[in-house]
Amino acid sequence: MKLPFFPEQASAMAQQVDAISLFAVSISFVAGVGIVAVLTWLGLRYRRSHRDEVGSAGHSSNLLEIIWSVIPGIIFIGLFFWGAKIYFENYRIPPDAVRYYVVGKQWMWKYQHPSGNREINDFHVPVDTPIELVVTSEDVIHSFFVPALRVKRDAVPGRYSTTWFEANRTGTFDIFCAEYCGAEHSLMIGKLHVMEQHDYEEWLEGNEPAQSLAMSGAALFEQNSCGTCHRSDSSARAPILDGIYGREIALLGGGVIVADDAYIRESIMNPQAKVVAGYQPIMPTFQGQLREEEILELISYIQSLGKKAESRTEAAAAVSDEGE
Amino acid sequence: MSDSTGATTRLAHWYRSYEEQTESVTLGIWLFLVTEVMFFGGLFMAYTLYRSLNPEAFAAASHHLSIFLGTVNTAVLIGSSFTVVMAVWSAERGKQKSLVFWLGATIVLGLAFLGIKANEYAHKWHEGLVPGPDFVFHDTREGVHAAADPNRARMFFHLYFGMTGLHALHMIIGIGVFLTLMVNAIRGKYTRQWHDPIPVAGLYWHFVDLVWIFLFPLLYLIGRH
Amino acid sequence: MSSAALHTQSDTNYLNDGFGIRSWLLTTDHKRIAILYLITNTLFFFMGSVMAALIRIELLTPEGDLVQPDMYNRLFTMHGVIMVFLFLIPTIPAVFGNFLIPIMIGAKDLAFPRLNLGSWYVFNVGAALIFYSIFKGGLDTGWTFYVPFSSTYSATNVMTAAVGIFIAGFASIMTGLNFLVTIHRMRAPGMTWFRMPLFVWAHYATSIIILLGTPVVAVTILMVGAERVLHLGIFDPAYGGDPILFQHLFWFYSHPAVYIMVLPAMGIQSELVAGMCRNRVFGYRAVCYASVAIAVLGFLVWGHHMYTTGQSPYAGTIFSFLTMLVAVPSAVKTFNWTATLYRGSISWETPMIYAAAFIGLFIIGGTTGVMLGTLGIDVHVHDTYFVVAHFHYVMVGVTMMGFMGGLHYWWPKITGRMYDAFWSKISALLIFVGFNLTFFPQFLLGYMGMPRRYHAYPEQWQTLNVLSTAGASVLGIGFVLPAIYFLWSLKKGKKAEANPWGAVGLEWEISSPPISHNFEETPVVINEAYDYQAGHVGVIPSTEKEADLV
Amino acid sequence: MSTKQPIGLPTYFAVFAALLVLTGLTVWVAFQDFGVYNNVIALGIAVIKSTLVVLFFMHVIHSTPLTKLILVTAVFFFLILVAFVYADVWTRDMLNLPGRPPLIGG
Repeated sequence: MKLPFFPEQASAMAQQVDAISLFAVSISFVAGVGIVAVLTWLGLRYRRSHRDEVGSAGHSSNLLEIIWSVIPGIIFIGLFFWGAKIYFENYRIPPDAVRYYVVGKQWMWKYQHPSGNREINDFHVPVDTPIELVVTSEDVIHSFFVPALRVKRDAVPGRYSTTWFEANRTGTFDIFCAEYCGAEHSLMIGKLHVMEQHDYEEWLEGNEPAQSLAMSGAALFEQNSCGTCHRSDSSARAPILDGIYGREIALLGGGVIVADDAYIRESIMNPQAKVVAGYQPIMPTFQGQLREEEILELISYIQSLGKKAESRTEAAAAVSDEGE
Repeated sequence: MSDSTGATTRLAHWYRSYEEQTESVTLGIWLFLVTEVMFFGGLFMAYTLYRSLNPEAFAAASHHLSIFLGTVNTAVLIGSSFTVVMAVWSAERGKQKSLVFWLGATIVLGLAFLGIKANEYAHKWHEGLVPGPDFVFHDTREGVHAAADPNRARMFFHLYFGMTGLHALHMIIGIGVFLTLMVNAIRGKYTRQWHDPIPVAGLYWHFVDLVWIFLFPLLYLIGRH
Repeated sequence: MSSAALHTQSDTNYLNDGFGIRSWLLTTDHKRIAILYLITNTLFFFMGSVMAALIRIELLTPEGDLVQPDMYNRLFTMHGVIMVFLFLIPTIPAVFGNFLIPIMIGAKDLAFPRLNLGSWYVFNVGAALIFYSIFKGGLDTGWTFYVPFSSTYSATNVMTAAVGIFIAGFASIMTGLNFLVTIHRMRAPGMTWFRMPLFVWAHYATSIIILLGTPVVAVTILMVGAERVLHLGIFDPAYGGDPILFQHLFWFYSHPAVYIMVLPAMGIQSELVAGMCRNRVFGYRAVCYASVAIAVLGFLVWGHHMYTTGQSPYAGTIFSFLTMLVAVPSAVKTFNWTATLYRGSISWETPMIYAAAFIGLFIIGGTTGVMLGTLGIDVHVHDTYFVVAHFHYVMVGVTMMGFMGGLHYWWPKITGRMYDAFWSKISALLIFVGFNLTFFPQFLLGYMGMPRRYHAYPEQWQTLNVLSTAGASVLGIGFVLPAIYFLWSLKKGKKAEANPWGAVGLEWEISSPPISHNFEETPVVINEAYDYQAGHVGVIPSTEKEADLV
Repeated sequence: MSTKQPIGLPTYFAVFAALLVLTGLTVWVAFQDFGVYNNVIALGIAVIKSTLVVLFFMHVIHSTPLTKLILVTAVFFFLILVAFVYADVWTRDMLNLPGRPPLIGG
């Protein structure tokens, strides 16, 4: 349904945002027309009749002051709660969401599909599936913005920001960069192609990537000889990575942390920050040697290790106990 | 304008009395100190946030600071606060000679502080700890499991030089002000009835001392055990 | 309106009390310094407007074909920097505050006159640096200077402009400090806190914000400057920094700064409504408390600029809730101004047209501000033309209307000349129509998703942009007219009497233009503010019997 | 500024001595290991020292209520800045970071 002067509503969330916006606009319109009407009526009713006419004695009534403080206050607080509800729904990712990576780089958007496909500016996604976007930037702050889905998340360098959407209509929608990022800020745009599931799969095959994210992650893992320490059979020199993803790990010097994307990225870029208990800080930093997409590929690879190693977790746990 | 005693009165024509002028001037300096609190506040905010984001690196970096020199500096600055208080005390009683003495003492202690600070800076320069292309850092803490990341330790030194540098700049301005006050005091410009600049400069100096009172533990002491 | 005049009509006044460059450039008379500020700031406003015109012409066509993208970025950046730091923040306090606060509280001058002149020179040094950076090729970081673009990736002369803004900030601090000390210490006998005009209350609240906020942006700009010169990586995550810390420190000042821009205009609005309706402002104390409440609450809400930038959702919720609270005092003021018209004697002269326009546009500006403060809506409209429309409705619709209203209300008092009533009404209507035609379409563009600071945009939005540019040209004409008839009135305008509007206030009880030290003898205030029954506020002590003095 | 009951010399000497002692104390405490309390004590002593300087050396103890209000306002707004920035930074990673099991239901 397309309201005049409203962008297309391509997701359930879009309808909610439009609902609260319409509510706010109508309340403001009613209040505005009311005040302007009173202003015009008073303005005409009490026009100055003769040169030296003076207004009657000043008035003030505390009751009126309270009334027109409390009533706007209540309306605004109501608006606040409704808005907060929508905001948190948009912030909390449903567990079954499919994760895609979005990397902003000066004046282009780079997307990585879980299947390994890579795209620049144009983004193909399946309809009616919750899609989690992990957004980051390689240089300045960008902002991934799809007006039709009412979704916007800033790509801040050095941080993974997440948002999600579930398109309920197929079609092509605009993608913009909303945070000013330099000369071609206005050319950093693209098209979001929401397709039926089978069309999406056809598209995936049509643009068969050399290898999936996890596979290119594995290639990088070999290339940078991470395997020499992170071996799958012995955890003498470094923790075993199978099944480590999403698990809580004890840190050297106390404290526990969940091995999530941010921790893995930090351990690659600044290994000495949070060393796993029972190990020496011997890992060199890869700061400046790996691009953002390569780190994301390594993370996908480590995440895939977690799934493969489901059956062997006991063995791995046993091995890592000896290591301590 | 000269009043009955021949000494030029310093009452600006738009004030109704000395009392009103002193109150205005004092209110003015206090409001200026509010801006200074917020000015240093921004830097303290950045420092505390970055300390909690990089605790290890900042602890490692602050080990390179000499606690001895920091403590001596704190004592020197508290001393100079004391001498300023004595200067204000003498000005209120019109004791010109003691006013000149205490102002001189404040200047000497101020210069002593800057001297020690310059020594510390030179020491850092030789150790290669001044952030810049040839910044070199190695973690000298013993019994620590992970050597701190030099990049983040460099952040400590940005803020260290930024904050102590800004503080030293305020010290230099303060010493300049006290020098002019001392010259005027020698010329007998300040009397029992009118000596506004002395307490005003005193308040400014006490503020600079307050900043150091917070800088010292934050930069030198935290994370030292 | 036989108000007991506090003056004998003398032909020497502050304007002809000394001629030549020295008497103006070295003056410590708060009224002359106000004129100096009026000249420089109006000049800056027109320079900023030229850039706005170029931006609007560029956006006539979807493809960016008037200027290169890089040039467009410099245009909107310099439009922002000049308008915010050189016109909106300083002008109303420095022009009307300087001129009127001492008179309104019955003082001969501000507490520190030399500091006042110093602030004008410091302000011009800052402005010169900003214009030097334009001369050298401008700045393309946006007036918000977001890191890491401004600190590492921008190749334009960020440093010069940053130092310029840093210095202009000091001028703002000097004026704020001067006002606070004056209002606290130099009120005439009988001028208690709740007898002060609301104009003075608004500037009191503004000065509190200036003193608490400006230093924080000063130190933030220092950090960005240090980062550019020494490449330290202060905000670079690889070195342990955090780009979002910059946004916190920047918006900690820049949100209260929008209240620095709007509160003085609200002060003028209270005077306009009271003077033109010859009625005491409804709920005088409520408006006083509202001004101070805005100043205090204004410091607690800056996070609503950062909902989508990775700020924690919990912090976003706190900021959103407090943003709703800070909107209430503004609503209270609007209701009080409207209620002041009740049983008043309203004359629809030009100042009253601006006062009515102020209320209408402030309703739109205020309510869209509440919408932007709501978490659910802001995610969609953040950094779009919806935001551009909102802050122009508040900046041009409120601050500019206040400035123009104040100019038309106090011009006779400042210059002793009346301006042409017919042409001033025409220009007021042109400004109102042109303004709405320019910025209302931008609300629609914004909600449809047109991002801010875009040099080229998809074709489907061209019609609204053309409409907006058309409105901009009408607005441009609307602003040029006053320059003509005000300058014309200096020579040809008829002599203004001491109280042309029959208003009540100390400034209306002295001659137009006032004598150099305002009052022959410090007045004693015996009546409440806007006491139209008594017809005057102050009296000369020597002409009154002691018994009358309260 | 002050309603002019001058602070006597002995008070100045006492405050001066107290400040020196407190400086010594804070340095000594820095070398002891009180765990997390080290930072709290260090800041606590700094706050005590600064209150002493403000009250006696800056004569705020018998100055007008306005001066006291100004001082409190400045400190209050600085704490607002610190409090809200920490409110953001501490809770920034509490809700779903990629790879972390969703914290709340979801």
